Amino acid sequence: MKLIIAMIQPHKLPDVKKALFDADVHKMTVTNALGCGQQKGFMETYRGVITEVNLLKKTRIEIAVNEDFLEPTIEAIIKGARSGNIGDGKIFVLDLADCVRIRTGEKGREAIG
Amino acid sequence: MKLIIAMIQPHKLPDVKKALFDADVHKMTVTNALGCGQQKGFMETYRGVITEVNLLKKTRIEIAVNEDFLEPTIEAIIKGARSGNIGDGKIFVLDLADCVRIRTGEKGREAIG
Amino acid sequence: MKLIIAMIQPHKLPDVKKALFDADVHKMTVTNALGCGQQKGFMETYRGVITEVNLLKKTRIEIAVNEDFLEPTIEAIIKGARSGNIGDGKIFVLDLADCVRIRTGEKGREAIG
Amino acid sequence: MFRRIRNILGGGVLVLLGLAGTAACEPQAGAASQTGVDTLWVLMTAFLVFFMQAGFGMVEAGFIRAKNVCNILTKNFLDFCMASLGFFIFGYALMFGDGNGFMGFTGWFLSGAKSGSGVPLYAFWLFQAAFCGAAATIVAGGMAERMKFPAYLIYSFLISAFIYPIVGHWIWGGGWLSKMGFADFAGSTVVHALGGVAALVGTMMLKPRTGKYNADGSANVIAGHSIPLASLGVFILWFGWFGFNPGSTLSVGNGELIARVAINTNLSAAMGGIVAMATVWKMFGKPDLSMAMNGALAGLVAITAPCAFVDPWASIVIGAIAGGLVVMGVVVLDKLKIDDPVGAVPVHCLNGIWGTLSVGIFGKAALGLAHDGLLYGGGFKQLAIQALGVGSVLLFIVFSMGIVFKLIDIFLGLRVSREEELKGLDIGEHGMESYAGFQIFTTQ
Amino acid sequence: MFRRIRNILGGGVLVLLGLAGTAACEPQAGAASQTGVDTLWVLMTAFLVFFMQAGFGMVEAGFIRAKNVCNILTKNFLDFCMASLGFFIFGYALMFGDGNGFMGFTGWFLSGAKSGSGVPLYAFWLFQAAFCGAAATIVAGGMAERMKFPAYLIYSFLISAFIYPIVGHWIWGGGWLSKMGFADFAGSTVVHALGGVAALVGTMMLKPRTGKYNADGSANVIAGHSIPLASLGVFILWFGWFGFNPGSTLSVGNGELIARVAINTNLSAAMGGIVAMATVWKMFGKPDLSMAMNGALAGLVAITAPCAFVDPWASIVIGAIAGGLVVMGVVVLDKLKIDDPVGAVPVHCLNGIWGTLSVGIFGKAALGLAHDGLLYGGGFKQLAIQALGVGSVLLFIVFSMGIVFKLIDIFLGLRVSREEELKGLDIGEHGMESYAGFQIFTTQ
Amino acid sequence: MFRRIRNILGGGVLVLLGLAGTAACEPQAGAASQTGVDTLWVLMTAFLVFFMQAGFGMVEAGFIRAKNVCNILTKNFLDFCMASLGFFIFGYALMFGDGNGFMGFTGWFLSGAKSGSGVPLYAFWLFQAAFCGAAATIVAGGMAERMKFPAYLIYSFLISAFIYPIVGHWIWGGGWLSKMGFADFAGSTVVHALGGVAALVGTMMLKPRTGKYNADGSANVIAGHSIPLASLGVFILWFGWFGFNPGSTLSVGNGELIARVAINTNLSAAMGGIVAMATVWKMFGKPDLSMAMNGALAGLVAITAPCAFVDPWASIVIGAIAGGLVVMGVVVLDKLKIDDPVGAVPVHCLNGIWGTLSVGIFGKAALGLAHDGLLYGGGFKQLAIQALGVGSVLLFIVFSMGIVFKLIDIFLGLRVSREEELKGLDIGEHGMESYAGFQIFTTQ
Ligand SMILES: Nc1ncnc2c1ncn2[C@@H]1O[C@H](COP(=O)(O)OP(=O)(O)O)[C@@H](O)[C@H]1O
Ligand SMILES: Nc1ncnc2c1ncn2[C@@H]1O[C@H](COP(=O)(O)OP(=O)(O)O)[C@@H](O)[C@H]1O
Ligand SMILES: Nc1ncnc2c1ncn2[C@@H]1O[C@H](COP(=O)(O)OP(=O)(O)O)[C@@H](O)[C@H]1O
Repeated sequence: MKLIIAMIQPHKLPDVKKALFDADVHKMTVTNALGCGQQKGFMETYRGVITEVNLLKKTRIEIAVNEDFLEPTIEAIIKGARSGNIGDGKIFVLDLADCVRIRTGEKGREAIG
Repeated sequence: MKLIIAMIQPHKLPDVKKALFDADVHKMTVTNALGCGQQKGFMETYRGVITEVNLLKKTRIEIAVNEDFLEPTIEAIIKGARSGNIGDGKIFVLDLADCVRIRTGEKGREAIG
Repeated sequence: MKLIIAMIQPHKLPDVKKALFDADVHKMTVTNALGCGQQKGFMETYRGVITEVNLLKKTRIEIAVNEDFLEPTIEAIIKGARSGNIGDGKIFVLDLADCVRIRTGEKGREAIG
Repeated sequence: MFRRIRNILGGGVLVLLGLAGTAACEPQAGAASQTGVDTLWVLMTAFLVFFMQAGFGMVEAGFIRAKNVCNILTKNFLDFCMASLGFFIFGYALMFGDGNGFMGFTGWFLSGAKSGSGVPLYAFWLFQAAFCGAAATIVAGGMAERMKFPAYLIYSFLISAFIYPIVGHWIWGGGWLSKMGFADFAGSTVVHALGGVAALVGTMMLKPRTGKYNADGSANVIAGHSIPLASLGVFILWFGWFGFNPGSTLSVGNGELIARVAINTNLSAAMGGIVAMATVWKMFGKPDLSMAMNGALAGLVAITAPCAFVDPWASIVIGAIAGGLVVMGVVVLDKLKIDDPVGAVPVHCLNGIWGTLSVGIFGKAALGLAHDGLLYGGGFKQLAIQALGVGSVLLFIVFSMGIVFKLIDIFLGLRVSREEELKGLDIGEHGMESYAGFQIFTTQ
Repeated sequence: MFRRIRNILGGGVLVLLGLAGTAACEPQAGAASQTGVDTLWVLMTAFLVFFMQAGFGMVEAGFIRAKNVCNILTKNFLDFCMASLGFFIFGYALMFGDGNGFMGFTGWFLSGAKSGSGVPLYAFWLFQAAFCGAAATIVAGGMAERMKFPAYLIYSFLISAFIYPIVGHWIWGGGWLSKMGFADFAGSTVVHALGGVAALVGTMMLKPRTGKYNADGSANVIAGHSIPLASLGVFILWFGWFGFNPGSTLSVGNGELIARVAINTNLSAAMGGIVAMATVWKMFGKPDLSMAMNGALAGLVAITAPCAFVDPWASIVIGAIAGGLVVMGVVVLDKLKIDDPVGAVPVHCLNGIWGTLSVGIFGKAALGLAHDGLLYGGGFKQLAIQALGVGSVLLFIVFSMGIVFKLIDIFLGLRVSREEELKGLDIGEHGMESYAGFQIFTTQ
Repeated sequence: MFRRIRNILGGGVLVLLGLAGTAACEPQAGAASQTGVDTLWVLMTAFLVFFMQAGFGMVEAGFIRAKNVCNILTKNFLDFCMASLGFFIFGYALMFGDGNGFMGFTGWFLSGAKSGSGVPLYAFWLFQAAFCGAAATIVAGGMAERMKFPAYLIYSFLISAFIYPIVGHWIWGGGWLSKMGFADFAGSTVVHALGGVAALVGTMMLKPRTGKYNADGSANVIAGHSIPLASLGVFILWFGWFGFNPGSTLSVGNGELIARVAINTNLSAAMGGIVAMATVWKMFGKPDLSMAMNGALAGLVAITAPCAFVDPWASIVIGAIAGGLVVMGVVVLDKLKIDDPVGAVPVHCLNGIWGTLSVGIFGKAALGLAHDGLLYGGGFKQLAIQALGVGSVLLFIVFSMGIVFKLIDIFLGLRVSREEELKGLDIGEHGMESYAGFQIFTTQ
């Protein structure tokens, strides 16, 4: 099992969700994040002071999947999130040692979906 | 060492915290998340438009533990978070390669607690 | 490749960012978190009721790096975040199975930076 | 516009005069009409009292959790609309119509109704209607975060169309209490004790919010979601109170009376805030703004009855006591496990009572009171009347509102389901969030 | 200060009197001057109308997404400044200067200008300027979340310096419509229909916000970011409307007229809120506060024209219809894919029209109207005039504002880039965030 | 209620008249009493000035970080309470009591105090007390985010009970400056320069907020946490200023003067906003709302002294200069590393000075000034007096407040600990959060 963590542009979330549903990945957890990367920030000007803000709003998606779903899920995220511009984001894949469904106590592969 | 990530119903956090303390797990990091899963969302109606919101408020807990604490911690989370209804959430377990306590620089097992 | 997750005191973020840039680590994702640990909380008093708040504001940093960058990055975080007081926080290191740059589709080591 | 006015002031108004037939004898050219000026005053203060509705809304919203904000604001908004309608159709007739000592019977829909003062009926009605709305909205706060919306709508119509007007008739409508010389200048009893005790009845029937009290009886903090909102609301209320009390003179006169009422109102509020802050600081170690603000409101409620009958130094004393009372009240309620999220009971009920009684202590016959107060050698005469008055109003409300809430509970249910309470009433009752996009912990 | 006053009231004012040469014959000692009282009234109500600016700002801000809040507030703030300036330099002269039936020509910079009523010029100007500002700001809401800031600045200067005053001249400045007996007491047409239709033209030119409508034509919810802000705004507007309508009498008289206007204003608003709430509840299953609030505003807009000419029961009917209209309006606009984030068109345009027409139905000659309304046997005379009046104003605005927006679009561009819209106009146009530090999802 | 009034207006008021013994000769039946109308005016405007307190609170809160909001609101709330009390006990006597040119000695607790104008004492007191509160609260903003709460309480009592009243006596209480013909109609010096320079002294003693300035001397953005709150606050202040300036006439007269003051106030504010916006846009590339709003406030502060003595065109010029000054002021302060979070110094101190001087340039003797201003051929006479007046007030305040703050610093400490500052004063001083449940980055 793998845990996929993707950092994307916030406004791409609807597209990504759609792409995932089409790839029938229906479960995910989304968090709000600030990202710093190649993408350059914006100039903030407030009361006569100007500074560059380089922590930009990003959306972070976590999806736990079984191996067979790994590729399709990554494809789907790319499909939904890619604009070709700097700042599109990253996808990180981690090995998932175990997974438990709280409601039923099921473990491992069945618990994922 | 393992890193436990649990997604639970927000209003279950107090119970989960209590259960963890009883199992004397005292350290954790909590973040605010939106989750999408089996649990069906709610109908949002605003100015004559109705849509379904399927990203629901969830709370995300991260706990790093040593192997011997893995099971008790999982038990505790289930104990606190389970209602038996869809939406109770999931627990994910990852292998933790290393852990450092910033204050002391300690590494590995001692650094966890 | 490794995924570094650090929980630090919020007001240390600027210093940590600086230290990371000096160690030329320029990419990271930051999220807002609440932490519970050795650090004792504060007493909240509201309308004649007093309770202890033990979930304290923390900042969570995620950095994916290649092995050769692991140590320098950890050093940098410690350098920036350490005050010597309880509550300084923790650094967790996970093995990163894979990494994809959404914009280009690059995978693995090149995708990280 | 002004040309319209021209021919109104030409033809129109004269006609109006004819139609309306006010007693006002026309002042000589160049001089302003007294009735006109009094109307201006009553309207301006009525507008201020109306604006208090916003104050109540912001205070109540600020002191509860984000997940229920839209719900309380909807209640607050609708109850004023309901009050306007109910007080137009039934309320005014019951309160100011001719009738017996218990209630009035004439002037439904204002048809054939007479003004209760020198100003035109419509101005007088607006001022009274705004008061009625205030009484209704007090309850929303005490029953916040768990009361069903439809139940609230029905309640708010009933109280403003029937219950408030009847009590109003007793005291301001020439009813039995006013005949006895009971003095409640601007409504410590009529508006605040009434609203406050209704809130008490309601919140006790509703039971506390889930998670407010622990098994061991200790209380938990359920922090308000926005102190700035609450603070703004308190300022708006204070501002509006300058309409509420001084406006109750219903006439400008030579300025002496309205000036006295205004200064007393301000001093009592300020003192209430200071004392409440000091008390809470002493008792719990921190200067809690939410309490200081409740203290100012307590001072305002308390001075509402005596404001015209006392001297400034007395209003300072009255306010000081109010500030202490409100803190005690909050503490005691928690001991009794009565969950009043915004402090509606300590502020309005407790201090409504205190204010009413204080008339009998600090009031001066020289200022238009039936008997001198205790401190001016009038003995207990006035005090007794005051006690009787507020006591009977409390009884009447406990009784009538008890029935109203019980019936609503039986036929509709008063309280939302536990699930809905956890999710929040905004989503449950209104299908919308108050702060779309904001990340908010709903763990409590 | 007061010593200054002393010698002003000694020397100064007499001089002033000399200078200003008002007709006011001095009342005998001790009695208040009628002109003085009327000025007090006009100023106080002007202040209330000014305060509506805050109401518009909060409503518009509350109903849009957090990422564009700073932008709309800047527009709202600046357009009042622009209006004050523009109406001082050009506007007043065009509206109230001597000229022909179409526009006035005299009194640029107020030099040599005459007051349009019994009160001093400066008071009259302030009251009128506040109205002008209101008309200008209505448009901001309809075009929110995508209109360029510089474009807005130019627009707001043009409408308040030229377009609004010209229409104002027709109706309140002695122009051709006022000569025909067209009655718009406080501006359902002059302010609201005008502002509302300008918003309609603007929002249609701008096209909908990205993501508002789906390929299949269905609409998406783009939830307002702060219901408390919006609710506060609505209360402030309602409060301000008590200046807007009653103040339009420009004189206190014996109080009859201002009292009538005030009660009608309140009843219509309350009924509008109730009916809108009921309608949306019935149609969409939930009591949507945003709609109830729009309903109250609709009631206020609708009663603005007839408030002086109708009886209270009529204002209830007018408000009820307004409340229904506004809900229908919102639904229909979405069907037509016209994206009006805050409901400026249904509230101000639709109900501005309805209110204007209602004068011809419920109005009474006895109250200063040229002809009795339909229901009072006056036949269609007044109604026809009303229809003609509002119709021609709509035409004129569609035409003139169409040109203005088109030109701005050509030379500056009306709409921000897609990237900027996604990031939010706060960062794009102003380089700052409205809620620094807050975690907000900008996924929409 | 109204029955109470009946016998008050019967017996009561006559008694009152006796007691109070106002000079007001009774007007003939039907005509309104001039004193009554003036009292109505003074009270209404006093209410507006009181409401400014809310405006100050919202502006100051909006411009600072979320973690310190509850603290500033508590300061803002309590200082008005303190001012009410302090000005009642000592302040009024020092300011308006009989005494010498430096201070008054009679009328402690208002006992035996005389009104400073034609209106009843209590009305006059309320108006003056609201001014006093405004002066006190200005300082809160400049010293925000790092000043200890108890220290602030003491400061606020001292300034409102002693320091403000003494300066007030000089200028409005018949003191030495008023004798010289120094003209400060509504308080550019008395309230704003005084409060602003006190804020300057305080903020310099406190040192900048941690993280405001870098080692290299460059400044960092510490963004305000809520632009909507700030914007609402500015509108409330502007609204309240219509009480602040026009109310300072203390009499309605024939309306000429109050109308002039009102239009000048509005024009200067609008122009200040426009110019500040333009300046900051030009200098820093973006139209910064926070500056535009500061600009409007600057315009208001500047016109406060001259509003009764100048013509509208002059108030536009005065406002324009104020708008430019405020931006420069903010920039210069940052250069000097003086950290004034909300711009209290540029707005109130700088423009209080400018406004006071402008009287000597644009003022007209015909409008009640001692000498014609520079532009009207009066030469430097008035200007010199103005400069002397504001100069000596500045000196006095720097000196007296310097001592006050120093003593507080020695005995209590002015500034919170670094830890507390980082955590936020809400948790440190009050043990509560302003936005419970909201996710807020406190990384700064
Ligand atoms: N090495 C990394 N570790 C953690 N987060 C990263 C890393 N690289 C990128 N990110 C996240 O991805 C976002 C986009 O990366 P960026 O470099 O700006 O664009 P791109 O990946 O297209 O070059 C960043 O804002 C950050 O949130
Ligand atoms: N595969 C997954 N990856 C990431 N998060 C998940 C996954 N499955 C569930 N979750 C999280 O757990 C929450 C509860 O899951 P849900 O399917 O609704 O209930 P249950 O797990 O009881 O069937 C979801 O809202 C989501 O936040
Ligand atoms: N085992 C753990 N699992 C998850 N988060 C942890 C763990 N230990 C510490 N943390 C995070 O680190 C923060 C600091 O830890 P704490 O024990 O308070 O200080 P220190 O690490 O200096 O002893 C905690 O608030 C929590 O967010």
